Amino acid sequence: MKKLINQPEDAVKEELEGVAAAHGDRLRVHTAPNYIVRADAPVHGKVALVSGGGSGHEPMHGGFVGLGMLDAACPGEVFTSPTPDQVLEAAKAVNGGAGVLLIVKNYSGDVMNFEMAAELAEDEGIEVEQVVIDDDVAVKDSLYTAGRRGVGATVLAEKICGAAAEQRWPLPDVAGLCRKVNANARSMGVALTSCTVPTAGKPTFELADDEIELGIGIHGEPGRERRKLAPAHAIVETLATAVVKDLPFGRGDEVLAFVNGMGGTPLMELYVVYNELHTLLEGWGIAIGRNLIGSYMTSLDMAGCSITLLRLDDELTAFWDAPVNTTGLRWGV
Amino acid sequence: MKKLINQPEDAVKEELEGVAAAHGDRLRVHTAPNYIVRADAPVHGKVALVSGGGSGHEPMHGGFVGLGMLDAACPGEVFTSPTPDQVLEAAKAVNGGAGVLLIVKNYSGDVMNFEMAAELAEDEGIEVEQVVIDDDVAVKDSLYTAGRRGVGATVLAEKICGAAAEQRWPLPDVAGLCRKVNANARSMGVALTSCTVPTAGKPTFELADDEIELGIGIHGEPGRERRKLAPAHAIVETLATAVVKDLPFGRGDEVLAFVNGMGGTPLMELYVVYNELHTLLEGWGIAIGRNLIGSYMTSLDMAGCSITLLRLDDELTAFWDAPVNTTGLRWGV
Amino acid sequence: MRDTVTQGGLTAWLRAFAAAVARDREELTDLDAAIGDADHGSNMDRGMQAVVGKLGGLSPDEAGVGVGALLKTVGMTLVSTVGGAAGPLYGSLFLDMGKAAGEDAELTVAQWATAVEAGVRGVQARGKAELGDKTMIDALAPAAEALSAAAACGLSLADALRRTAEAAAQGMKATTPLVARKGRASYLGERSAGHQDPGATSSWLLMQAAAEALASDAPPDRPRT
Amino acid sequence: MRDTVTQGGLTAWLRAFAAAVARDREELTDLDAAIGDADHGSNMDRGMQAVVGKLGGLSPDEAGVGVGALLKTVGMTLVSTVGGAAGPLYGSLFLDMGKAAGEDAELTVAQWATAVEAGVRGVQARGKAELGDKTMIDALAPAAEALSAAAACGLSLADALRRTAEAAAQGMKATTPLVARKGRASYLGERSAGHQDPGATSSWLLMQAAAEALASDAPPDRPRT
Ligand SMILES: Nc1ncnc2c1ncn2[C@@H]1O[C@H](COP(=O)(O)OP(=O)(O)O)[C@@H](O)[C@H]1O
Ligand SMILES: Nc1ncnc2c1ncn2[C@@H]1O[C@H](COP(=O)(O)OP(=O)(O)O)[C@@H](O)[C@H]1O
Ligand SMILES: [Mg+2]
Ligand SMILES: [Mg+2]
Ligand SMILES: [Mg+2]
Ligand SMILES: [Mg+2]
Repeated sequence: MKKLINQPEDAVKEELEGVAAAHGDRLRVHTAPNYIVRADAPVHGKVALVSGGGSGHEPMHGGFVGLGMLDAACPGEVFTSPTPDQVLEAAKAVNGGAGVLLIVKNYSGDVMNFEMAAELAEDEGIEVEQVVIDDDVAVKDSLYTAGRRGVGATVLAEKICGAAAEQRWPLPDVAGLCRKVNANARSMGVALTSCTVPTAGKPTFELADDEIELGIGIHGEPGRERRKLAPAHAIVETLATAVVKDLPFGRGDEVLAFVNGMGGTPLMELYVVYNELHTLLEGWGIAIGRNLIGSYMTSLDMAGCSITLLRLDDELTAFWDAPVNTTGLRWGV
Repeated sequence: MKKLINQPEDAVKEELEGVAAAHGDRLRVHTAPNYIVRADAPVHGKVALVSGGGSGHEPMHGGFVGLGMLDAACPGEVFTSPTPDQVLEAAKAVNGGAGVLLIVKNYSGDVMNFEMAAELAEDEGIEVEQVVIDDDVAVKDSLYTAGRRGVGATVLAEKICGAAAEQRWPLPDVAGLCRKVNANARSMGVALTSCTVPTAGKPTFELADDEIELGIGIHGEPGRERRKLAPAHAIVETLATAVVKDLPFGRGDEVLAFVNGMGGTPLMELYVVYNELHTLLEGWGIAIGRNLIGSYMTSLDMAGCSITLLRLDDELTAFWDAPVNTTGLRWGV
Repeated sequence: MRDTVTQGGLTAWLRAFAAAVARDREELTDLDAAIGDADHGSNMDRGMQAVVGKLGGLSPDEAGVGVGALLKTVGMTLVSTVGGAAGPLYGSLFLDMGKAAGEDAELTVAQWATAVEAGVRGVQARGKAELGDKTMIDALAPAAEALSAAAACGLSLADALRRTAEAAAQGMKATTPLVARKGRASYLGERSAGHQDPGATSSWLLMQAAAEALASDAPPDRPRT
Repeated sequence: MRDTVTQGGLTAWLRAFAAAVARDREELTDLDAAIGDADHGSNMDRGMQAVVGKLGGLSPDEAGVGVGALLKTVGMTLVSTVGGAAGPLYGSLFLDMGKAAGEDAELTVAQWATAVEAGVRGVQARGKAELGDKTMIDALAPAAEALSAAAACGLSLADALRRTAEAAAQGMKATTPLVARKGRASYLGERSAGHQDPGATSSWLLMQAAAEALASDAPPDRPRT
């Protein structure tokens, strides 16, 4: 394993120290338990957005804390959801009296830990809503499984709901908006290589030099299918077809297209992917109204990408365009 | 070789098509010859900043075109400097009557191609100045070599000079400012893995599982020394010591600290690196006034990072803080 | 050998479990890499190290509280240090065992069986997994059942714990051919078959550690090893 | 076999060089990977493919212009398609050869030698490299010198070109032990020793192609192969 870290067990702790040292002007990093809040928290009268999950997905979620997006992020250990006390303390730190929305990615661990946190927060008199994001079409949704995973839609939901919260929307409405984003977004990813969890010290899975894993999760969970390496246009067509058919997106729809890098894939390739996606969607009569291209939700050093489409309407577009000021996403301020 | 591309020869072309499709609202992408200009170019009465270099370093330079930074970027083939006609046409497209500053990284190819372009532009009556950036301390500067390479300082110079140009500084002054940035900045990088040039199809060099290459160039040029893999604190100490001793930076200096990812290294590790750098500099009495952490000047899929320090004064700090609106760097607008 | 569960026994058990997790950490992570995200070993190790630290740091006062309070402390520690799926699940196991155990200083085999059953029900309430979903429940539920049966037959603590561990081992092994329906492995669908579940494996280690150490009568303040 | 350099000979030469570059593309890139950035093969191949395309696309009018004009077209094409260090350098070589060749329809061996010398001076003016800096100059300069000497002795074109190629080969091989002082390889310092210079290698291919094809009398409009 080759990483720019010290002791594998200390990677998250030292990363957070780095964040604190770098962004003390805009973020407050709390340790034991670990959480990151915007420097001006709590914002009085504003619904507070709290998210979190395992570390290793940076800039998600810590890089999305700030005006117009999250009030707090709770980083767990690498690929391990945060614990209830982290979420509880973060919620207490950012609650501005208008309640707290917990944005949770649909993984058993995340769901259970946030659920326990919500119970504890309610015990302390904080109004809490939870929305579980589950946009990954690679996983068959079924009553008999843990359901679909939460991936790229999380970033979009955090941005859009953050904007609504800045406009002082009340908690049930912000939560409703979050469910709307989730209901209108679908994603799928592909891995060219495995990631390596620092404490594991070796790749989570092995892919031959000519193999890719379709439908990969952001934690290096194996996907649903292993295939031979293919040109970008074939890979993008597979991902985009699965995504488009699932909702389904249709002729005349306007979408936000999010091409996300997995951590080990450079921007150059993401633009090649975007180019293919753009051509495909154009052919299918789906217009790209907005786009986001970059490594915003990573899986450590995994090479690969994911594609997320969100069906836009005027409301979602306006909230997407609203000012945001975080270390990971910034415009309008 | 595993990349999200189609034919290796087409990667740059298709990347540019992706950029054009994604950012048509803010950029114009010209092909044959290839260059990217801000949508509102030429800006009348403003010194135009033109840079460029081989592709494979994204977001540098195309991602830095826009208000407050570059007017045009000329992407060459992967790791191959652009040709004089690209630079000439770009200069003509953005010249707003106040002259053109060419920001050139010190590589034989870049220097010669930009030189030819400058000659051609002057023949066409455009006022041109060139500044060559050479901040890489890994390479011994000597009369008998091609001198030091240009690396991280390029990003900082483009930002800072772009701000001065927006304030309508005249050409000689913007060029002088660019030289000042270069004179006050030093960098050094490390590779954990090689990059793979698409048309070469295999890694440029081989590193054993327990080896790193110190003083790597951003084109996968071998560094000056191969070492055993070491913890982040040891690697950062090596890089920072070389950088600090070279200028030298000293107790009481205030610096901009730029921790740059090489393309295959995720943000998490860059924050671990920043944390080490911050601790070291604090110990040496050097204050970090500003910072930039992320993959802004990449080397395809190489894993590794570089550290750049720029000694700040009020002027440089103010220009750094000035608004910038590009796809790669954005704040204040 | 004692025939009741005491604070001393619990402490010895938890230390033995922590040691087993530390020893098999890489194996647990490898199992999780195959059908999950390669962190179960480090998650459990981090949690059990914290538990052992807590045990060592208990003041004589706290050390003197009942079996139930100790179990609850363990549960809270796991909840706040493990994270992931295993954190709330093992946390619930111990919290609900603790609630059922009450304030007594020691438990009979039957009381212990009742506590374990309550703990396992807690895991199921939290995780909604059924037998056969390829989770830790596949080791825990048969173990709790075997323990209750052993208690009903009046077996000694040592014998009951041995049967419990055997049942957990059976359950753990039985997860291999299953297709996962809960947890991260369920994303794999059919491809999850052919791999032993990591959580069932750590649950077997837990029961195995009980068989080795819970009936021992080491004092609670034995220095950390 | 002709004893003068004609448009037909030039065209055959450039096609032979393009074919050699395409054939040895990977080797050139490998040499560049060792001490540079792994693109010399693809750079030269891209450029020479463009040149060959240009040759095929020349209108009869253009095809009829002098040797000098043809060389300048080649130079401009290389400048605008190769990029990197090799683009301006090979571009200068051909541009300055073209200037020296003037408007004649064919050149004697002596005139050809003068043109090549001018071209090599152009490379040196652009790149500032001296003999021994481990660059293409190490192949080009001895080649130009050998060519001039051969011309002075009145050798036939074919013999002169053979000696030229031999001198280029010597110069190329001599780059191996050198420490680079120009170009990207110079960043390596002492570690650049022990590797043959990629640019010197492509320059040898250029002179080798001349020996094979420049004295041939294929018509300029021979269909592309
Ligand atoms: N809903 C559930 N009910 C019971 N056990 C579960 C459930 N979800 C996951 N598990 C168990 O948790 C184990 C994984 O734990 P761990 O790897 O620590 O957490 P995570 O899956 O969040 O990475 C699985 O092997 C399985 O035994
Ligand atoms: N200043 C120079 N003068 C002469 N030749 C040079 C000079 N710089 C580089 N070269 C030649 O160019 C070759 C490299 O060409 P190429 O790889 O295409 O360009 P780049 O180095 O820009 O990637 C070197 O092997 C060397 O022979
Ligand atoms: Mg996990
Ligand atoms: Mg090059
Ligand atoms: Mg796991
Ligand atoms: Mg090269």
